[in-house]
Amino acid sequence: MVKLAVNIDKIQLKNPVLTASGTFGYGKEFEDFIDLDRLGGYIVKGTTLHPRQGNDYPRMAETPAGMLNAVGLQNKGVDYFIDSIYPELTKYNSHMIVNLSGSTVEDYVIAAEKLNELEHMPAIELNISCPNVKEGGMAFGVSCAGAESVVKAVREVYKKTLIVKLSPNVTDVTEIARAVEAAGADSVSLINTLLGMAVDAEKRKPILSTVTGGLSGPAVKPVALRMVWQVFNAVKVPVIGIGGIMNATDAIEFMLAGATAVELGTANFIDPAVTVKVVEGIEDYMKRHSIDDVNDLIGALEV
Amino acid sequence: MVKLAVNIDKIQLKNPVLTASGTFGYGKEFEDFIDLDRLGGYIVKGTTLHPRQGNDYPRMAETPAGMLNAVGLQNKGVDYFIDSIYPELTKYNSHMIVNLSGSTVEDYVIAAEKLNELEHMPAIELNISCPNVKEGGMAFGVSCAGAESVVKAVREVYKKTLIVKLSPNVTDVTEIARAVEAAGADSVSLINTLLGMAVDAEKRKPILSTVTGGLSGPAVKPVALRMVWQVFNAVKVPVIGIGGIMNATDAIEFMLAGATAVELGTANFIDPAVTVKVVEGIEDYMKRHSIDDVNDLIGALEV
Amino acid sequence: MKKSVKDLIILENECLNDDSHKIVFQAPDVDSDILPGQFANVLVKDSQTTFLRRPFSFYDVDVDEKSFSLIIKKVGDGTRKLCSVRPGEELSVIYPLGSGFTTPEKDEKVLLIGGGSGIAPMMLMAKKFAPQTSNIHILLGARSQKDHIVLDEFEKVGNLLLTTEDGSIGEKGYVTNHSIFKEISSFDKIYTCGPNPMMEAIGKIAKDNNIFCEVSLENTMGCGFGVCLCCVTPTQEGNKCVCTDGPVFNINELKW
Amino acid sequence: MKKSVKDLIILENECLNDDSHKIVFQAPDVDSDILPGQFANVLVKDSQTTFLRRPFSFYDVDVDEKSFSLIIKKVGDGTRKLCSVRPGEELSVIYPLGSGFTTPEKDEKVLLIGGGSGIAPMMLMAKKFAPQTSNIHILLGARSQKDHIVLDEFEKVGNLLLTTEDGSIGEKGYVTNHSIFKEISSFDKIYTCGPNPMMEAIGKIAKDNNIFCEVSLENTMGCGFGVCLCCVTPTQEGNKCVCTDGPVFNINELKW
Ligand SMILES: Cc1cc2nc3c(=O)[nH]c(=O)nc-3n(C[C@H](O)[C@H](O)[C@H](O)COP(=O)(O)OP(=O)(O)OC[C@H]3O[C@@H](n4cnc5c(N)ncnc54)[C@H](O)[C@@H]3O)c2cc1C
Ligand SMILES: Cc1cc2nc3c(=O)[nH]c(=O)nc-3n(C[C@H](O)[C@H](O)[C@H](O)COP(=O)(O)OP(=O)(O)OC[C@H]3O[C@@H](n4cnc5c(N)ncnc54)[C@H](O)[C@@H]3O)c2cc1C
Ligand SMILES: Cc1cc2nc3c(=O)[nH]c(=O)nc-3n(C[C@H](O)[C@H](O)[C@H](O)COP(=O)(O)O)c2cc1C
Ligand SMILES: Cc1cc2nc3c(=O)[nH]c(=O)nc-3n(C[C@H](O)[C@H](O)[C@H](O)COP(=O)(O)O)c2cc1C
Ligand code: FES
Ligand code: FES
Repeated sequence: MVKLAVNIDKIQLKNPVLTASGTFGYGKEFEDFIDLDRLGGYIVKGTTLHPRQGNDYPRMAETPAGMLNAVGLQNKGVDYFIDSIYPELTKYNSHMIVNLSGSTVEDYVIAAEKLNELEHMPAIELNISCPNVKEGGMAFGVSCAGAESVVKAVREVYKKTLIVKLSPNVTDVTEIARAVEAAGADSVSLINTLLGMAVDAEKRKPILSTVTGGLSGPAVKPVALRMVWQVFNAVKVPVIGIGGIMNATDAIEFMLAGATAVELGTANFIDPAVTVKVVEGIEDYMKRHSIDDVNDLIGALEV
Repeated sequence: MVKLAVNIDKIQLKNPVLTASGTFGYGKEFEDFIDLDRLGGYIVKGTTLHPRQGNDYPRMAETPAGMLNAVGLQNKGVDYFIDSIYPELTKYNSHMIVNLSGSTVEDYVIAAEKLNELEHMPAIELNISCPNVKEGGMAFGVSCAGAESVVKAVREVYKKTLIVKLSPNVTDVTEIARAVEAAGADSVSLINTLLGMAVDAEKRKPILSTVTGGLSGPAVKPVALRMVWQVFNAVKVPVIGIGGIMNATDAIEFMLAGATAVELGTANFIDPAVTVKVVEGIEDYMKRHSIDDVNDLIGALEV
Repeated sequence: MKKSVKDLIILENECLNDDSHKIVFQAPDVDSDILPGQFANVLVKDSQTTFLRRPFSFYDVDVDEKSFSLIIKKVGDGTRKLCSVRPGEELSVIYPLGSGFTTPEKDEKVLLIGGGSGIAPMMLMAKKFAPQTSNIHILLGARSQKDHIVLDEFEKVGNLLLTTEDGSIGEKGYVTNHSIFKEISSFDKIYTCGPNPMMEAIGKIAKDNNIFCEVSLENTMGCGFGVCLCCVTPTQEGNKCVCTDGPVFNINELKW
Repeated sequence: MKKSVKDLIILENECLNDDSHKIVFQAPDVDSDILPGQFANVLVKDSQTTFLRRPFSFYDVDVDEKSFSLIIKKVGDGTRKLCSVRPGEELSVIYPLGSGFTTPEKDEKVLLIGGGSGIAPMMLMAKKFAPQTSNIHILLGARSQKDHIVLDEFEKVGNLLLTTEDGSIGEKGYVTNHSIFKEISSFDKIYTCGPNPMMEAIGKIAKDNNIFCEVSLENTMGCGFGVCLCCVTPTQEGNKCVCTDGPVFNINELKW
């Protein structure tokens, strides 16, 4: 038997496969397709203090080997999550993690305080990198000062594992990573979506109602791998790799580049059973390469 | 007859289709495939003051809908270009433009002075965004101060049309665009490649000898379109759109987003006759949409 | 019936006209739970331009033969590619997805209106309820006679009415110009699927005449099963997902 | 012959063994200028994983029939896809590319050595010069008997020698273990194509014995016609492009 468990701060994940926020609903939408308990954990929908309607349709555009989205954090707010969703999710024993967004530092803090009380939720992922909302969101994630201010404030009230999700839309991602580590993050996850745009040449209009949106899928994988590698070499906290992971080989590439765990996003849309296949594929790879402990893959790239 | 001519500063291009540096050799390599005189112009290989051997093999990795390269500006230097290449190229009547790189401001300036003397070369494209060289290159292009310093210095000695090629590896591309415009650029072209990485999971090694390299091809098109649109709305000088353009529809999308002309790069590898097909495709589109003047497409996106 | 993602064998690919194909899938687990209006989300293999799945309404479900069929109209790279599939090949399908049309009562007079590729769910609707009622009227609109497909199939399951924009078959004009609308108040329920402008016009008539009306929307989809929130339509209760809250909506729910 | 990019009709796709196919292209403009060692760069259509073209050496050129053939070994998605092409379909090909092997003199004793997919250019080489000399020796190496393909074709054009790693046919061992190397100094010229370690070993022997030796490299390529500078190999005169300065190099040019 190969050992698949990895640690993110105080949390032990039974394997390195997580799901990316905004692509996995609340998890329960996948019940028909997979056994959620096979996953290392699942990160649910981006949640904000107050309910949000999100952006207007169209919110999606297909692009070469990827897609743009401009959902804009549609969700019913943190109280609704706590009262109506959370209790249902406690039946799964895989770790549930919520992704938290906000427009102001205060919003983040109030919501984080509430989430701190949830016994069966060992961590939050702080989204300081959403490119699809006018206020807050990415604005925090693209400067060291902005990132630091949110993370510091949330750290004060949130006592469990604090994962901070980084934006790729920056000149130097290692700067931001170091800033959030210094501000108290227990782990960093990256990348969120790359800011992009799609045009309908026939209609001479942007495809998205918001003109620009966030690019995800295999197209972004090279950029994501590079940033994971850079950040792995810049910080001490565990790195979670995200961006265009479609299969076990992709996941292993991220681990070799320094990721302790990975999140699968867009891949879930193409194959809702992909996460479990990736867990199995990592196991296969380890057997073929005679690797007993998945931790031996982390950052094992020979350069 | 539809009118295809566009102006970049003082230069009139017979149509908006150019080629991207580093993907079109010196042009003459395409003689068997196309009539170079059908193009709006062609931008030749990245040239530096001194000869460069470039990076070690492997310099290339295929990625989803794109490729990474780490050529590292292999070239025989500006004097060789002037003495041995330039005279041969004067036989074509399409505009020839050289792409100029450097490790120091001084290097840029000395080379630009030499290029200023070439009668049949109406412009240079200043590459301040090459991600594949250790010194200079992208370093200049990712800060306003760096970009400004090179452009100002070159502007002093280079009297013809000065196009500055921008890096997409920045937090805010409009800042850099404004800085180079203020420093005297007559036009900006974007994007150069996105910094990325590829890993061989089986060998547990990076694929490129340099670990990271520059991502190009359709994968980057959404990011490129977004940046062209942002820069078009930020500067007054003409914008040249680059990034993943594979056909006429893509070219038109860039023009609608604000590009006065476009450069085709990686597409030339897949189809060495693609540039002429794009010229024809733009003409077709204009006829179908009853557009007489291609200039009417520039920035015509209805938002 | 549980949702699943499966590789299904293609049993048949019948070309219906220049644009449209009927494709029959072997589906060992189909049962009679599948409702008209529900859809399948099909993966386009081996395409450089088609990354996401493509949704299609069930046209027919054969519980005995364990198969279902879709009608696919070629509008872009994905549908073109799907229409070239050969019997014996496999396609990955997620199904059944979405909500269905509500069931009309036995004695109700029902009008089914289909336009373009929106005719598909109307067939399953008519087939499901034909045994219970003789009062099904089916109105199909198209540009021209050659665009009207599977008419003989529709004739078997209801009273068939046609319009064409060029008058080459049926009444001339859009579906909403059809003379049946003169007696629209005699209908109890209208079900429709087709281009949005058509459905909006029908919705307006239904509202004006206080007739129950359900429409099936065709918003572009990221996932098809309620997790990406890309397919939303504004409703009286805020944005709702077309793929899970719909594709079928009562017109009173929508902001039309 | 001018280089061109063309959609060529596939005339034949012959499966040679589990891994390799011979694919015959109709090519109206082929002429006898095409040299052994030159290659064609083939576009893989309809693949989500294969973006760039794939280069293959000419295996045979039939100037009368206006066709050429390639031998393609399945090693990844691109080659797998190409091996599934059907006669009548078209593939986009850029050809002819690269430099060829130099022509041996009439009376010279020549050894052609092929390993793996590197056997392809050796066939064209042998065919071109077989009429002029009886002194062609062809040494082919593979893992096992089943990996040796088109042996009957090679027998027609020279004195065929074989090795296998498992000894199932020919001499046991690598090509460089073959007994012919005992008399290597009797050869005037060696031409080889195959895995780099094999070619390096051969190159060393050639150098030691002062024998003229050309090798054909298989670096991965971005363009195939000299514009991307991705396929370089270090030479005595600095980095050179395998696609235009090669793929054939004299071993003395290389830094081996
Ligand atoms: C619930 C549902 C049920 C459907 N049922 C059927 C059916 O039974 N039969 C059938 O033929 N089609 C049906 N469709 C539509 C079908 O999904 C699209 O035609 C298909 O996805 C287009 O794929 P493509 O790759 O060929 O086109 P693309 O290349 O993606 O697009 C081609 C053109 O069509 C437009 N387009 C694509 N999808 C849509 C859309 N959903 N709404 C508006 N414009 C669009 C694009 O903007 C573009 O201009 C249904 C859609 C939905 C959401
Ligand atoms: C000038 C030239 C002539 C060639 N002639 C022939 C020929 O006649 N017959 C033939 O079968 N093949 C030939 N090849 C090799 C052939 O081009 C590759 O096998 C093919 O490109 C692989 O494509 P793929 O998509 O199947 O594999 P990929 O999925 O791209 O790669 C699969 C595996 O093979 C490795 N690989 C791919 N290409 C190369 C390479 N060029 N060098 C080393 N490793 C590689 C990859 O690293 C990967 O591990 C030639 C190559 C060159 C450059
Ligand atoms: C439709 C959609 C919605 C998303 N919503 C969120 C979100 O609410 N919060 C967040 O941090 N990231 C969100 N993301 C980003 C993903 O979590 C992930 O970082 C990104 O998609 C890259 O991974 P991928 O290429 O595997 O999809 C969303 C992505 C998509 C495609
Ligand atoms: C192999 C290769 C070499 C390149 N060399 C240069 C260069 O020397 N100078 C430069 O400014 N850009 C260079 N580029 C970047 C391209 O000019 C272009 O900006 C980029 O590839 C994006 O366009 P594309 O997606 O159409 O290829 C190179 C790109 C490739 C793929
Ligand atoms: S398509 Fe993803 S939620 Fe409806
Ligand atoms: S493959 Fe592009 S230069 Fe050789």
